[in-house]
Amino acid sequence: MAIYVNQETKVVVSGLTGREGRFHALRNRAYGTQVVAGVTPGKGGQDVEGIPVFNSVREAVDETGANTSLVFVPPPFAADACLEAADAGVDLVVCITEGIPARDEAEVYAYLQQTGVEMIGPNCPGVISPGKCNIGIMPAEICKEGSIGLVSRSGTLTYQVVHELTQHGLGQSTCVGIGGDPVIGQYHIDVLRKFEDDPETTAVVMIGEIGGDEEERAAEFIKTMTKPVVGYVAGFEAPAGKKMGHAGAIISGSKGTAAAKAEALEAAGAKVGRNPTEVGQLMANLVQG
Amino acid sequence: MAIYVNQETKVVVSGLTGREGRFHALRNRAYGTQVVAGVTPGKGGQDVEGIPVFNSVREAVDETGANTSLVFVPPPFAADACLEAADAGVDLVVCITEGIPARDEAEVYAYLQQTGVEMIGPNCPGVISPGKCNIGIMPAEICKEGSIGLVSRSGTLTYQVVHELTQHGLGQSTCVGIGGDPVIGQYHIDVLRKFEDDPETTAVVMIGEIGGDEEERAAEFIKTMTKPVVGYVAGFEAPAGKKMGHAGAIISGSKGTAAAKAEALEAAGAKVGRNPTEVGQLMANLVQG
Amino acid sequence: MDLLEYQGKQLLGSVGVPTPAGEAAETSDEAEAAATRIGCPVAVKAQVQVGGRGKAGGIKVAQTPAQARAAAEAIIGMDIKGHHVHRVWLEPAADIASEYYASFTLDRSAKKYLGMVSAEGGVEIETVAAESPEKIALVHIDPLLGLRNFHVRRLLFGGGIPKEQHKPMANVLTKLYQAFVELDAELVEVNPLVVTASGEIVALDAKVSLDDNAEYRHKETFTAFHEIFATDPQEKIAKEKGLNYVKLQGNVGIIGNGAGLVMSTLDVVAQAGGKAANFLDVGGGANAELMANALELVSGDPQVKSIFVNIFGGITRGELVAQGIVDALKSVDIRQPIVVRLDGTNAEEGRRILADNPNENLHSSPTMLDAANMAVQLGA
Amino acid sequence: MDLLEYQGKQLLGSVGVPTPAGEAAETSDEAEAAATRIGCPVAVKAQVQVGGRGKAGGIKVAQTPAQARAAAEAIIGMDIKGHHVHRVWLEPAADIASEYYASFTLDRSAKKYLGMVSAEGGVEIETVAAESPEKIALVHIDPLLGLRNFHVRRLLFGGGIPKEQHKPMANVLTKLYQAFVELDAELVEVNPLVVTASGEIVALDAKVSLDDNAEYRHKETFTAFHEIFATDPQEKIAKEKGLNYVKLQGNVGIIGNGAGLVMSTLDVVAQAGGKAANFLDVGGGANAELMANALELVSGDPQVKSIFVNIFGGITRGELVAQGIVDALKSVDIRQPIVVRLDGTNAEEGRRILADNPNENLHSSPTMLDAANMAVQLGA
Repeated sequence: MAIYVNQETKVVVSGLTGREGRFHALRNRAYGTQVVAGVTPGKGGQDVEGIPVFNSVREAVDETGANTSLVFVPPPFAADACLEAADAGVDLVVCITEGIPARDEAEVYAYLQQTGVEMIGPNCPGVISPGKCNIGIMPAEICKEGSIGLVSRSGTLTYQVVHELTQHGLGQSTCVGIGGDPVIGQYHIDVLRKFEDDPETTAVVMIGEIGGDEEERAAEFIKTMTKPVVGYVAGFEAPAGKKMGHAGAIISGSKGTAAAKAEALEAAGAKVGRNPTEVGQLMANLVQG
Repeated sequence: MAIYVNQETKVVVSGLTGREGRFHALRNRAYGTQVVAGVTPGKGGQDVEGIPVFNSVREAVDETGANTSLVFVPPPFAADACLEAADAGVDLVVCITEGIPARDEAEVYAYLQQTGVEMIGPNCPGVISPGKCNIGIMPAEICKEGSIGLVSRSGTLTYQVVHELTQHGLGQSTCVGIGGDPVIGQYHIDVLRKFEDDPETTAVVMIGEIGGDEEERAAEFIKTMTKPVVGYVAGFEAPAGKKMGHAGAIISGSKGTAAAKAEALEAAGAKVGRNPTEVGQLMANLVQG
Repeated sequence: MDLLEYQGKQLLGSVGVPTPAGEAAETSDEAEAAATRIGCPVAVKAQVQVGGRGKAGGIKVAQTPAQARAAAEAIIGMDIKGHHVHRVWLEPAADIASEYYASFTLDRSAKKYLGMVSAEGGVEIETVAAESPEKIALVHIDPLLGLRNFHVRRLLFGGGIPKEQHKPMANVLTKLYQAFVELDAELVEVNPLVVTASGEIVALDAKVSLDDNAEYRHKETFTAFHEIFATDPQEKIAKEKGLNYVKLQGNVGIIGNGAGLVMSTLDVVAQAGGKAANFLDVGGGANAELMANALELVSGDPQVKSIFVNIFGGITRGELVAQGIVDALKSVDIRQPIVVRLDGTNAEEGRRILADNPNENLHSSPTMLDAANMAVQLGA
Repeated sequence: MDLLEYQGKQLLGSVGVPTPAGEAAETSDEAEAAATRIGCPVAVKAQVQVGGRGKAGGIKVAQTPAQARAAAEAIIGMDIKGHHVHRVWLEPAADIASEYYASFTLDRSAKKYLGMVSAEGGVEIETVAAESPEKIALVHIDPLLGLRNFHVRRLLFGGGIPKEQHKPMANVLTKLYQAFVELDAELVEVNPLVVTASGEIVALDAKVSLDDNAEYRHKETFTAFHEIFATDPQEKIAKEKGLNYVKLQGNVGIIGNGAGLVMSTLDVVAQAGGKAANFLDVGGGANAELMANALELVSGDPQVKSIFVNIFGGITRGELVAQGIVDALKSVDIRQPIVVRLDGTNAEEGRRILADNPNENLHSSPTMLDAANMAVQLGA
């Protein structure tokens, strides 16, 4: 099982012939991920170390049976690549690209919702189900196959926590980097729902950050979960986030501070670590003790 | 049960204060339909023979628990009324208005699909579950409660066939006028699916017309149905429909003629009547013999 | 409304699609003068709302204004698939390097817009579709999302357009789509969309159909183009009176309410051995005046030998229909026998009105089939 | 990018939102001259990227140019919530009949745009929201559907706007929405949106935030407005070098990769009893040059007593980070002790490079917590 990606995942990489796309797609393939196609308009017919390149995602899907899109194209073209992937009928779009305008993201989300396609990101490190499939830029070597689910807005902080877990011998079912942009395909709560339903996941680490009210909304769901959750929130000392004007405060109904978020998680029954090391320790206590 | 509308249906009428809206909404109420609200911007606070009028559908839904929208507003404002109803969270929009531009219809459909709201029409007579609920302009007095489902593009032709059924003593579970416009919310096949799943429906009458390929697509589904279907297609002698240019012929892959449609229905196992009277007779034979 | 070639090109040109400049002419004099102004060689093209002009001899290239005059003389007045040629369009004869096909339309089944592009332009697209469907790119476009770059790329790559043409073609496709949406078109089709020897892209032909329901958003366009079309005089009267009327070839006049029921009525008349003289739908909510107008119109057709009025009341109320018939019989000199079949809302009241106003030409029948039989016999 | 009031008004004005004409001034001379040109009474308003100007004394009405000069003298140079006032905006003092509130923004939770309207304008909208939330209309707008008439009606009726203002207000709302979308704004807020005594609608204040990610679509706007903002000199250098840097108040310099990890590093430093001097994210894929630049920047801050480099390699490769540190130590005169913690991609290779280039100021630590403790102790 695992969530989002597994051994059945067949990836088409938009931007495969670019520097980053090529580097990470080949790394993903080396990990065992089925990277079956690439898309670069005008380069159809070429290949990247044996991975065939197509002019459109539709063509790639038709020819290779790809069911998941991995997007590495630059910001001005990334939204179009996500829309194209959804239109081509993949089940999941993982968008790594950083710097996409929020309007594009909002439009992409609306279209994906309509077509029933799920999205992770944009501006995210990707998703890995250790031992099964790695999509994106996460360093797989720090992961270990196991039963802890992990969801985080941030990339390197995810690595740090995964590292702590692995050092305690705690493997992961799936690690999901959801990204930190204004409109992302999956929020903490969406991923938590999937972990709750995933028979391979026994406990969950949720990593939050200052800003927005997603952690608070996730906390509401954690109250109803049967699986234990260890939380971590970064940003107690961080400079105040970008001001969204008066409108923002009204929408979120949250102060958006790290303290408020940590408090909400604890009130929902999650153990909350003060730093990544403590998160590893708390999870070890939970699972092993 | 019945499909689309039943005793639980609570109707909010957009355009209640207009001549047509008022006339038919009151007729629907007299039949026993729960007509709980009307909407006319600027007339909020008024009432039409006891039916409260609101400025927006959202307000009407919030105040009265309406779950179904009936749209009677003129063509330039009808699409907006349908969008508003979907946005307000009703489950079903029945749009009677004739003459809505196809572009508006296409946009409405796309938004309704996204919001998960079903639509009947536009340019349709409405839907009736005899003895339970009547929404739209169908003359309820010709109907009779029973177990025959009926779906048709056309209004008066529906009345004719219902009349024939009733004269044979064959009551109807639900009669659905889907409308004849380029983009309609429910096609024959959508309605047939619901009849197939409806425990109160034992047999189905499907009335088609020349043009398009909906009847042919419905025929494909009829092959898989467990309930008997009697078909009728109007337009053997009709003047050739409006030309859609070369593009249309390619899309539909159908000649669009009445003969081709009747043939497809027969090939799918449906009995096909040559005229409305024969349809009644065929159904009587099926059900009673 | 199906536009003539040159009308369509004018509209496409107005949103920036490159089209050849030219002139319309209704006489050979006008054609010769136009050819002189435009400069030869010119193409002289019949303007009819139907395809297959070329094969029917409706398009000629003239090397001199005199030849253009001769071509116009030959073409104006032609009958192409039942369409009378009233005018020709003259434009510079193009030096064609390659011919493509491009269109946008609404796909009713998918409930989305559909773009089509093929490098196999200049021939009938149905032929391409039948013989080598892989040479046509078909791309659905969500109406709210609109045409995006990925749609355009799929059309260009899928349609086999050469790479060096992608950039200008993308521009033309974007404008065609814009025209399709902004004009409320049912169809915008350019075939051929040519690349000239000098590398320019030009829409050499255009088929544009506008959505009649959107007339209120495009008053000027509809007004400008409507007057062009010569209509059957009876169809013109019908339109003015709000009646949906189409002339047919039989002798039983038909009046009914609702397109479906009227179509069914035509069929039943045929089954009874007759042939309908027309299709006439009085629509929903017909009143006495509308009924009287309908009777006047149908009885005025010299081919009509009997009239079948088939009404199933819903919004339409039987007593008003009956009153309209009675009124018409008083004010209009109707010589044909009329068979009336009334059902639905207030039908009994209507039948009573008819019974109270006996007329030797007026017959009633309780069922649609019986009424059809009677009308056919009376018209025989 | 948060725009100043007058910049926001200029942008809104460019799409047709009615805004008062006025002038900016950076000196009292300029203000007096501007007041003379505009005509008194004029409002003299501090231009700062923060709310609450009025209460802080940043808005004054002047009856004469001399009063305007005095007002400008008082306001320019003020500090409003930590924002230095560099310039004022002068515009005709409005004769206000009523004050409304209107805004469009993105609701991250709903993943839709959000329109807000209230007849309770002119006061802080948070106050209205807290005390009488029913007086604010909140309407979500699907980004692909866009603002439709029904949304506008819900905003007007729900916000309690008087009926006689519906038509002009609908027009203003449509334009505000257009501005919000076309400018790629994160927020377009007008408070108050006033109706003057003569019945005109005018946007009297405006708060507009633009999406930095969309800068490539609005080069001119960003260029025009960027130069206005005085930035911390170190933040300016950071921006030029592609480093995400924010100055803080502590003495432990922080360099890390990824915003989340850097935030976590600040927290861990605090837990170790220290205080970060800055936030610096070198981002993904940091190379040797970027690392050297980062070290140069942080070490150049006189407040910094020790530096904590916390890298967890993903895209970022450990050996390049190490090489950058070694390079920086050679080329830049760094006096502070540096604690490096390297993990992830090619971390071992990186650690080897550091070990091969010993420097008395360079310390390594295997874990984030130990490294934080060491950096705090070294900086004490």
